[in-house]
Amino acid sequence: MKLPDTKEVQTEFKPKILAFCCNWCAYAGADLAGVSRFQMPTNVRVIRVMCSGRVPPELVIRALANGLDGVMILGCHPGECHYSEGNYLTRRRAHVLKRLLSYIGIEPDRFQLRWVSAAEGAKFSAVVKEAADKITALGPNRWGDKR
Amino acid sequence: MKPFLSRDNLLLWLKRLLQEYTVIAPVQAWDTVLFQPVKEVEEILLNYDVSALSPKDVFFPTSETLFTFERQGGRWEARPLPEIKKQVLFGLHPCDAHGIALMDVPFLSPPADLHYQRRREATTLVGLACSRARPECFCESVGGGPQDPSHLDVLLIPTPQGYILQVRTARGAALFTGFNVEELEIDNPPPPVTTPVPVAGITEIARDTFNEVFWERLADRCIHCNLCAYVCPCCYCFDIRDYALKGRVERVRSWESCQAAGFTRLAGGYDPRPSKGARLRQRFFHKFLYYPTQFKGQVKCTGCGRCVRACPVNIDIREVASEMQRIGSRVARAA
Amino acid sequence: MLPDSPFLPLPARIQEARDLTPDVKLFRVEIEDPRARENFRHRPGQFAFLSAFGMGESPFTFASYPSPDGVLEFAIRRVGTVSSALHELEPGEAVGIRGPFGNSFPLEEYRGKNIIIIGGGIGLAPLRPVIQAVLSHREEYGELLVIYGARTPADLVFAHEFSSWGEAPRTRVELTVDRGNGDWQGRVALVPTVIKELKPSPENTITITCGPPIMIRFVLAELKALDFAPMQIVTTLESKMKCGLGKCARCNIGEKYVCQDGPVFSFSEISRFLEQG
Amino acid sequence: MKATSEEVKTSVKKLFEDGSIGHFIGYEMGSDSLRVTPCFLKSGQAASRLVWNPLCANNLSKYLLDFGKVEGKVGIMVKGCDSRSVVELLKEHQIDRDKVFIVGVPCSGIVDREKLLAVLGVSPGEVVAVEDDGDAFLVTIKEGTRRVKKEQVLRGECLVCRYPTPVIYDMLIGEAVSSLPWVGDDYSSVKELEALSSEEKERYWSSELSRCIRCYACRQSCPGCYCQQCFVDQLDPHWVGIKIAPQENHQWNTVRAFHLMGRCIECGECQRVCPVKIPLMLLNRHLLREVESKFSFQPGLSPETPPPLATFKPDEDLGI
Repeated sequence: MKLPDTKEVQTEFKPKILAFCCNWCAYAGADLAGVSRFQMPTNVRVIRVMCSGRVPPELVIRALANGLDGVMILGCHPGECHYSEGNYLTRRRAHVLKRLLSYIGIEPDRFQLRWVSAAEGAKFSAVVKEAADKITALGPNRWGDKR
Repeated sequence: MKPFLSRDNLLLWLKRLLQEYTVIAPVQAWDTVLFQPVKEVEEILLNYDVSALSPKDVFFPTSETLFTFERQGGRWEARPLPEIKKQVLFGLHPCDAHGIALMDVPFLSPPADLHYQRRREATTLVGLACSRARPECFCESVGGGPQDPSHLDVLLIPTPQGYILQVRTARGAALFTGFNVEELEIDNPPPPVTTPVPVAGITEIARDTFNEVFWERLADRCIHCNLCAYVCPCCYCFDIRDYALKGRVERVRSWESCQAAGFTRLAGGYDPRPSKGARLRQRFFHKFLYYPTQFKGQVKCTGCGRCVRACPVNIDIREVASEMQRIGSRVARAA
Repeated sequence: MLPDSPFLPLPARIQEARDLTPDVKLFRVEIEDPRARENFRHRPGQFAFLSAFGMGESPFTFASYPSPDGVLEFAIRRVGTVSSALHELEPGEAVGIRGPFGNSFPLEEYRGKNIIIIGGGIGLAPLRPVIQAVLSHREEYGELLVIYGARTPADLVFAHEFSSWGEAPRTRVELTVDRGNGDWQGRVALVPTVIKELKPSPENTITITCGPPIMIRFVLAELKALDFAPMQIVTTLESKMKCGLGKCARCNIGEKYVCQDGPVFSFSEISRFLEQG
Repeated sequence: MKATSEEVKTSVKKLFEDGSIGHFIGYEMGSDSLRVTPCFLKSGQAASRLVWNPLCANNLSKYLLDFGKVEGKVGIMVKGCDSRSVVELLKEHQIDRDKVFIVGVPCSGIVDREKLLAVLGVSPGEVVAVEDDGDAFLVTIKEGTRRVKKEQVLRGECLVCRYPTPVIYDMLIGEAVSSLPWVGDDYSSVKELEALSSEEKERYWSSELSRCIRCYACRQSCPGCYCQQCFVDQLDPHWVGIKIAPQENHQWNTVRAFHLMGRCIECGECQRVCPVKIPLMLLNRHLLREVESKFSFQPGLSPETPPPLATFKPDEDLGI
């Protein structure tokens, strides 16, 4: 019995990923990535927020509970936040949320907080691509298949 | 001579049932007892005191989709309801069967609630008489009893040798076709005795206690946790809301408790029952006055004692009933 | 098989949605199936549940006397989730309707009597069917006095019909607002003060009141001061409802269920209510 | 337990008489000998109803929110854990410190009613009284008395309690209890669960949360949950629906745990009231351990230290 090539099996599963991008850095980085034609996974939906600090845990938890396979928050590098403290607070919140999610069975890679500045178009597409690959490897979100 | 089932025969009979019916029975869930569909007979608890929640959710589920509407040609068409497979609710005590009977009145009186009715018609009730009474039990004070078969298709009365079998309806008998039931000369074990609670005549005097400050003081400690309504075998208030999904709308009905903060709040924000005391009074008045008046029947309480066990601040319906009677007689004397 | 549950709404369509005030729209709703439309007979004072699919359903009183073409009218203020969802719908869109529910104004008993309609804000909508009933059988009733107030002139609903009501024989329309504005020439006063000013006589008269609870309380005081007997003071009460069928037991005021024993009550009944809503 | 009901009665009576309090929130015996219920006193004479025994499980501090507008001070009886929720309420400006007179009662363990009945093998009606007796509970039953080792019948939270003596009080009745002898490595059950694989953890919690009927009793009993409108009751945005399904149950229990992160003081009321006995403390204590190790913060110890998520250190490394 020919074992299906894991690559081929995986390509069928297209994870649905949400990326909250802060307006000042990550979103600008996304634009730059698009303008400079960096290759980007198509199954990542970007939502622009004014600051990474604007993303409440309820949004992340609701997305995962409704079957999304992964959620990312992309903010400015610490110290570069347009509102000076937004990303510091997000960093603590995201750390605890990631720990809580992994404690109840959501693999840590499904929720990622990354720093992308406005000038890092390449990093944006690299970060998003890396996340998409990791999430694809994890398979569908087990919370989702109970609907 | 009485129809009789030894313990092994009972298990044999239950195994047979499992092939044909979905069997819902009391099972151990972490360190509490709940009614759940069972896969093997061994899971069934045959000697439990009282379950955390009553089996009312077999007929009035914690939440159910009443309709699924689909958009067809600019109109919302309701899809036919999924079929309900025949099932057996096994091991409920007489007080829980009494609770179901109390819910039958509002739900089945015309225009009947189709969703409740379909489940009722698809389910056979096989009860288990109580061999022990907990201090909170007072079924005998509200027209029930530890061995009361009146709202059941079949009643099993546990004895040291096995189970006395009382088949009361055709639907109950249908469960035993082709199954040999022994006969035994045995008399019913003495039923456990429950502590009496002064519920008799409470409907007549309830009105006099309405404006008493007792309700506000009683509600001081109430934290409105909704448990009394959720664990009660005959509380049936519900909420209905829509779920908007892709091209599909689900109209969902779920449990709701009269103790919840927004229970009577209107869209504009006006709430005719804002105070804690008024909300708590509504619970006991619906049980002791409104339900008996609306349906000319007995009080809406089965004496199972779950609300006494569940209440985190020990608001005890037995004490409320005695206080209401005391106030009632005081008012009567004064009049 | 289609579920014949009492909770299943009849498919219907919004024929027209007209702004009466900044936050109130008049919806003309038509039931799709002609046969269902035929035997959907409602009486003034009754209500129905309107479904905004995807948001939910809410009870609304009929705002019109039954018309031959079977089109039903509802005046809905945008105040909650379902009413806001209905306000978003365009004419032609599908809604659901369930009913008619509740008792109705006993118009036969009012024959030959003078009728006083006292409305506050959106409260005029449930009373409009009574006005239309009286005007279409004018000779069967005595004097018709409509006392209607709203917060501001822009909040007066059915303003386009006041003149036609006023011109009908033996009919008077008294308008008032809590706060007037630039071009408002009419009275600026609260509805209860207008009653005190007009001093209607309780002789062979029925008063029907509907409005915010605070207004009903003060109107009741004024009418009692004018020696109106409780039997002569009728109102229609509002309560949070989910079924309309006397099943879900949540719309009760004391032992009365607003969805079945009401929503129309006379004050002789209300005064015996346990719970003063 | 050291302090006895008598000491509490006389102290509170004196507080009423010398005018230091106008109201008092305490415990009185309930509707049977194994139940205690909160009581609200307005006078010294009523102090005779007060009791202090190993059945006083309720955390009374949330009632302080109802006494915001009364004139005069409000007295309240607090155990070690309850006092920490008073600290949290002060830190979050929900109560005014000089309107509250805190009567601290050092605690050495509260009985779990069901465990006691199981260990004694008696029906509830036969138990007459339960008193503290050092390392065991002295239980008077109809036919005499029985001594039961505390560890066998203590509530889950008391088995891991590190703060038996109130951390804040205006008056302390009975000597302070520095630590409880049976408290060892108090995060063992949490570590056990943390060691499982994602799939096992998901299966465990999905099965536990499948029993949730969303009665929200955990919210109503928690001193940390006092929002005017809880996010589950919001219709716009409509976070959580009314369906009792994995989707909603996961959302409710996860967000509730997150909202208590760095605020939960382990009083265990949520797990005590849960009708279907979901191990909510196992969820809350994981976050407690996380906050303690990562931000070296423990909730409910001092009203001045800001909550962990409201502060930050610019250069802290959280692996992100």
